[in-house]
Amino acid sequence: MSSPDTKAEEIVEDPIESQEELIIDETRNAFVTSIATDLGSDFIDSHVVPEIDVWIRVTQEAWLETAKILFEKHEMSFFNFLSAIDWMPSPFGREMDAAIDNLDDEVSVETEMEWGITGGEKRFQLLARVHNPVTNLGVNVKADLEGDFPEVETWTPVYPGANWHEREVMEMFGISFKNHPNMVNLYLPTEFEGHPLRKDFPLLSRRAKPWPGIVDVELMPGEDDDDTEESGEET
Amino acid sequence: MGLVENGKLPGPLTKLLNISRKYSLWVYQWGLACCAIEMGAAFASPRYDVMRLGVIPFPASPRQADLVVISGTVTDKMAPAVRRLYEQMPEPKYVISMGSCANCGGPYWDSYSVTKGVDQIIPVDVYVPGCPPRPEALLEGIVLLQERIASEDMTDRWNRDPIVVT
Amino acid sequence: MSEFLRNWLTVLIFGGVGILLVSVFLGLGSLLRPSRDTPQKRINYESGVDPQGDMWSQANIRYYVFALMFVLFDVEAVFIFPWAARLEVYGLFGLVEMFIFIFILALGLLYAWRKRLLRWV
Amino acid sequence: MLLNQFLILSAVLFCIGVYGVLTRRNGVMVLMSIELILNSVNINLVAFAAFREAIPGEVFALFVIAVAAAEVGVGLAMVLLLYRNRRNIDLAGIDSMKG
Amino acid sequence: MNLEASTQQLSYIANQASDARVNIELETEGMTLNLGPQHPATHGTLRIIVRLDGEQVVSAEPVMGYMHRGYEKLTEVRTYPQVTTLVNRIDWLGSFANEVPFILAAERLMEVEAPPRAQWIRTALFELSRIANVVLFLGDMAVQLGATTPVFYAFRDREFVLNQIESVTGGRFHPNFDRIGGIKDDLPKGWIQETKDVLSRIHSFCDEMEDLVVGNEIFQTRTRGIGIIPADTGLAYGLSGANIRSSGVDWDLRRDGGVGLIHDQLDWKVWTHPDGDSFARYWVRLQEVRESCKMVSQILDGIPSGPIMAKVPRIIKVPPGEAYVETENPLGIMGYYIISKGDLVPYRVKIRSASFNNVSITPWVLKGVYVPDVISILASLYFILGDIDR
Amino acid sequence: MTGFFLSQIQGLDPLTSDEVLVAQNVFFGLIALVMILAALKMVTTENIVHAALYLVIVLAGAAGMFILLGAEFVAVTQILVYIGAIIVLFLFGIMLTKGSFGTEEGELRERNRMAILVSVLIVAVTSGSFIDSFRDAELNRQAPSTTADIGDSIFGQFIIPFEAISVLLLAALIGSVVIARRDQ
Amino acid sequence: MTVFNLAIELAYWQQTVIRSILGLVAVLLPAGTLVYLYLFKMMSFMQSRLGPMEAGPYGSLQLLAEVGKFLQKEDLFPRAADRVVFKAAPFVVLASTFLLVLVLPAGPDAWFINIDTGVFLALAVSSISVIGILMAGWGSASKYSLIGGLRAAGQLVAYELPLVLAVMGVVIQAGTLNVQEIVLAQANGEIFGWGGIGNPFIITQFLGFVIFLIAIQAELTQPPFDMPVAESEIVTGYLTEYTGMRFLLFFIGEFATAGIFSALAATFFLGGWYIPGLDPTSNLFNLIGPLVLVGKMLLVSFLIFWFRFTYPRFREDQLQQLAWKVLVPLSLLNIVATGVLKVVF
Repeated sequence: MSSPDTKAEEIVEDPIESQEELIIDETRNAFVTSIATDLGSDFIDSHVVPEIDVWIRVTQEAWLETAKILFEKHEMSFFNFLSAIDWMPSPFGREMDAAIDNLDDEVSVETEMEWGITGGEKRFQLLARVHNPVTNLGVNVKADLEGDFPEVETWTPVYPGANWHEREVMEMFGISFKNHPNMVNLYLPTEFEGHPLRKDFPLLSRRAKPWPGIVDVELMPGEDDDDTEESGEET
Repeated sequence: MGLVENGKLPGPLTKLLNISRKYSLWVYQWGLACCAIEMGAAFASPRYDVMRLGVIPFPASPRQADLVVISGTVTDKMAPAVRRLYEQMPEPKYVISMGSCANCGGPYWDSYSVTKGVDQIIPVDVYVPGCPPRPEALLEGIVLLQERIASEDMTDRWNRDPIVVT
Repeated sequence: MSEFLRNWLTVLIFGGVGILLVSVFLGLGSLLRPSRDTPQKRINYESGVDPQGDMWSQANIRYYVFALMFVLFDVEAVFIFPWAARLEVYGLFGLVEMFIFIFILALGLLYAWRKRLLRWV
Repeated sequence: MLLNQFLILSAVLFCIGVYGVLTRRNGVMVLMSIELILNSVNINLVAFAAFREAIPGEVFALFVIAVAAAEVGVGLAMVLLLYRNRRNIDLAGIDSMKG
Repeated sequence: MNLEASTQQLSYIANQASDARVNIELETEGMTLNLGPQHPATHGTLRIIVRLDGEQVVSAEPVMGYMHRGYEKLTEVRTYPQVTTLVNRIDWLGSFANEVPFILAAERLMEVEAPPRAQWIRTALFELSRIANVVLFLGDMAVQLGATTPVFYAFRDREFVLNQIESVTGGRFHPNFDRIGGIKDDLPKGWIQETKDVLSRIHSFCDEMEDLVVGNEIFQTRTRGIGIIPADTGLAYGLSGANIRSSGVDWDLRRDGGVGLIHDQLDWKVWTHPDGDSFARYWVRLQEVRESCKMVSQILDGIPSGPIMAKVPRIIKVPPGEAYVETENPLGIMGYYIISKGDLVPYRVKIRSASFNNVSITPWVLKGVYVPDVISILASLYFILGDIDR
Repeated sequence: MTGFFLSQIQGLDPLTSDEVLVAQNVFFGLIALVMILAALKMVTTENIVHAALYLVIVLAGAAGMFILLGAEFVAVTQILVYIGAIIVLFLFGIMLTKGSFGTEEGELRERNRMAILVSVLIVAVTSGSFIDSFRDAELNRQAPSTTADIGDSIFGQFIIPFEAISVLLLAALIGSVVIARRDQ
Repeated sequence: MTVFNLAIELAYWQQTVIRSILGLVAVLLPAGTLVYLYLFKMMSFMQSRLGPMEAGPYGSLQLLAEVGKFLQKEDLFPRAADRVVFKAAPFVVLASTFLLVLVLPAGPDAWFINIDTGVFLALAVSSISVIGILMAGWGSASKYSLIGGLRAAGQLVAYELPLVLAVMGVVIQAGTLNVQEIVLAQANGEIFGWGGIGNPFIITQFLGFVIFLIAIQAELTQPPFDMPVAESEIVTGYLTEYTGMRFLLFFIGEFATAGIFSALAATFFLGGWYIPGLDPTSNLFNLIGPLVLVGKMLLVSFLIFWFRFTYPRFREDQLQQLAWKVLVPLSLLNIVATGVLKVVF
């Protein structure tokens, strides 16, 4: 059988070690430049963590186009995952949070939307990751989606593996995909109402019965400070 | 006719029948979640070897099973199938609820898709706590069930009100 | 003749004993067993969901071909048995006759083989 | 035992077979009725063999069984062909299928 | 349970009854066969609706969600240390391995690094949980193909691995041992020697399987050439782990990923197989168990001394940011995409689980095979329901 | 009837031929009754699988008849080939042509009457002629035929038909394979 | 020995009653022995477990518990099922088993029937169970059952043929179809003029023995030929819908048939009730013959169960190919070779 030696040489070094100095990541920067040129005005933003990871953000219209470029030009043949993010702050404030009985004074109900490292301005952001198994370069692709029940092109023609991921996103976030072969619920019963991963989906059990939260243990002298999570199972 | 049912059997015979039920518990081979592996360990691992106790893990169809171990999380999507599994087993049948999830929802007590306890849909004879319970705990549960079967009054069992799930 | 018929009467009786055994077991069972009939119980088992589609659906045509070949070779076997039991008497002549018989049928097997019927297509 | 017992039994079976062939339109049923007829013939053959204390009758019965096996094989194959082309095995409509 | 919740509960159950009747329209001559949710072949509760023509599969449609427990939502209401309790239960056979990428992602956001000893112990446990996981596969695949005995040997020898995991972590099944910035405890006394004995047991188990299963002619005829997945198709569906390596793709995150574990300091080999069939998947996994044993014994010999926890605050708040970390878990690539807003709880956690992608190829790969091969292929793809349904 | 059972209770020694005769007649009556009933059910039942199972009963009855006639080899052949093989072939054939389990009503009534008429006519004519020609012809076989007898007959007198059978079987195999092939 | 002489001078009805009782024993005893000894104990030992231990010493009363339990189980049949066919199937299967046990001789005078066509009858009745299985599969109106029934029937007919043809070599050598005479031929036979151990046909018919073993393995639907009841594919095949007593009867039938087939193999190839060094006509064999036969039966069924616990299962088409491409040609070859040798020597 084949051996690991046949592998291409450009494997990145241990990222954690190289994180100390400020290094310029040639590969990723080149990649970002290349894809920005290809996409033109549809390319919005990018973020590179040197030697570790790269994010790009494209417009909703160029979503499928991006996949094609990534697949064909950059040989990102490995489909990793596809998901979405709901940036809207939970309308329930901290009620749903585990920390409800452990509020520090600075924690307050947030009202403003706040986006991740590549920014954004819409409620939903689509997030996908593809990978090139040869050069071992992975890229996170994001796109802002318009509206409360957005619709976007499907990736299945390029990555057949996106099929189930898109179904999952559909049922979890209510984002539908154009031209998807089988747009039905994946996990939940068809009659399930609501989209659980939206921030405004309430966990009813929690409302009925408050979460015991972190049991704030007084530290014994000399005790390690890592045993604060024992309360998960006893309900 | 069901002589067992109307309790017209002489005592020693009832005892005999109870004992034979006790030592011949065919258990349905089906696991739900994490606990299924511990159940599998109890069934298949030479260290635990549940067959010693006369629990025979042969049947793959509920039609031949006497005992079902609900081992793991029951989700709302799964619940009708679990219910049907129970329905399709022939009487007399026993249920062991294994693990926190099957008992009460366990770590998923606040999930939107998990049934909080299998006893909401089917009657349970023995609860085995743990997340997951060790195989020894399941063995303990089976032994408890066997003790219960050995001294069971079938007439009482048959004439008990059926558990209604609306 | 009477010895012969008695032997076969025994055959009949044994068939009867078999059926009797089943009946006795089932009878005993029906004395003891409970009956708690619910509609769900009477639904076919199909991995815990409602049965879908036609229960008695079409079988694979392969089965027919194999059964057909079995029938024909079975008939062959019927003719081999008396030959086998009396081979000493028939000697070389019987041997040759049977070889021709087996050979012709083996041709059938060969035909099916060559036509790739023995594969599961 | 009388020879006639067997002959009449076989006649009755034969007629039931004929009735089946005439009334049933299902191809498989027709074949089964033919089996019935062949069986009645066999009973006849063996009865005569016993009557004459001669073996050839029995050997002929064996041959009839062999022929029946071949007949069923081919007959069922034809029924299958019919079924594949027409999705039923109703022989009544077969005359409409010319060529 | 209050009224609202119980009404919701009951309506789910009622709705589900109708959902169980999911019928794929297409009333052809064929037969629709349900494998699952109560079916021994589906490792639990996967349901596969296969449409048959005779015994040949015309189309196969997996229906999942019978084990969907809502991890991604629940992580949003658990603090970071509490999340490990949950994610333990995703791939329940190699529980410890589930914690590692999550902890690594959180560490990356917090910009802490576990001390070397912790990393070594982590890697040892990571590989032990791989052994515990894949050993069971080696037996289970045989039992799916009808050989009853190997699974008993698998359970027998797996017990010893679990013992070792238990004696370090205290949890036989769901250790919940990894911490942000290190691990919970140090190794107990005598553990290293015991583990070496266990490893030799596992080695002999592998040899046994090589004889009993791989060397068996019937096993070979049942698996060779069955369920062939070409490399590009596999990649496009996102197959990972041994599934893709047995299609000839030489890609292993333990070697190529370069995150937080110390695989790059060990001497081992990535096995691939050019065939991409069920047999290759079994064979590659068998070799990987051996490689894992090799790795663990090297770790046992070279484990450095030092602290096991980095300096982290008692109440963990992760700084705002996004991070994605994936590791080569027993089932394939498992990754966590964590979005933090600086709270006690993650804002969003996307769990990229291996089996979900691995199983998503089933409609493609099952087309045109025979019913017995469905079993062989499903078994060789090796999925765990919790890992699919999360 | 009682005579028959009494005859069974007596000792091991060979029965007198009268006793054998009584026993044979009793069994003949029983088997014939079962056969005719099963045959009637077979041609009238609407479920083809049931029909095939009734055919099994008829065939088993025929085997019994062969035994009564002392033709052991033919009887066992009947079981092996007919019950063990041809019925299985029938059952496969039925399951291959599903959807035909239904009823076949319609304009059958007319044909039904005709068929009954024809059948009864044939029974009447043949039975009449049988009774006329064989009247009280006794079957008085003393010993059952043996396998050796059958073999000697086949490999002596009937060697050509025997070889012809092999050709017939080959032809049937090839013919039905050609007909039933899926792809063409 | 007078007892035995007496026994054979009983009236027919007395003999028949005795035979029926012995027949019941001959069916149920092997079934029970095989289930307990092999299915429970040997399997467990091979899998480094203990097997049933609690019910009685070493779990020896386990079988009684099983019967007692199954007696109390509810009797169900699916609404869609064909009731009559569904209920009649176990009768057919068990009747086939009982007819099969008939031909086994257990001593010079200890036989159930002694007919001219014994071998032929055994093979004929063994094929009746196919109908029972098809009835079970079709009558259940369940897909798993139907597929299982069809698979079982396809498999049983495919392996019936090697079974029949493999015995042919024995018949040629013994020159008779009578089972008792086959045993005597082995007892009185000589190997190149040396009659020390008789001539058990396994020596000359080793190929036939192997084919016969493979064929009975398949006839019994034991692994590696257990596709009809493959639980990881079609749940329990044609048994899927059977509950309680009816299931147990199928179970008994399966294991009783296993025992009887093993005994047949022992009779055809290993000398049956005979052990070398004793006079085969001696009355002693009426006493020890059954024990010898059971011993040999256990030996052969050990092989069957050993394979059962060791091998994975074939696929349906591989099974058919094995039957038609390997076993049938080989057994035809065996017939030809045996015939030639018989005529030449």
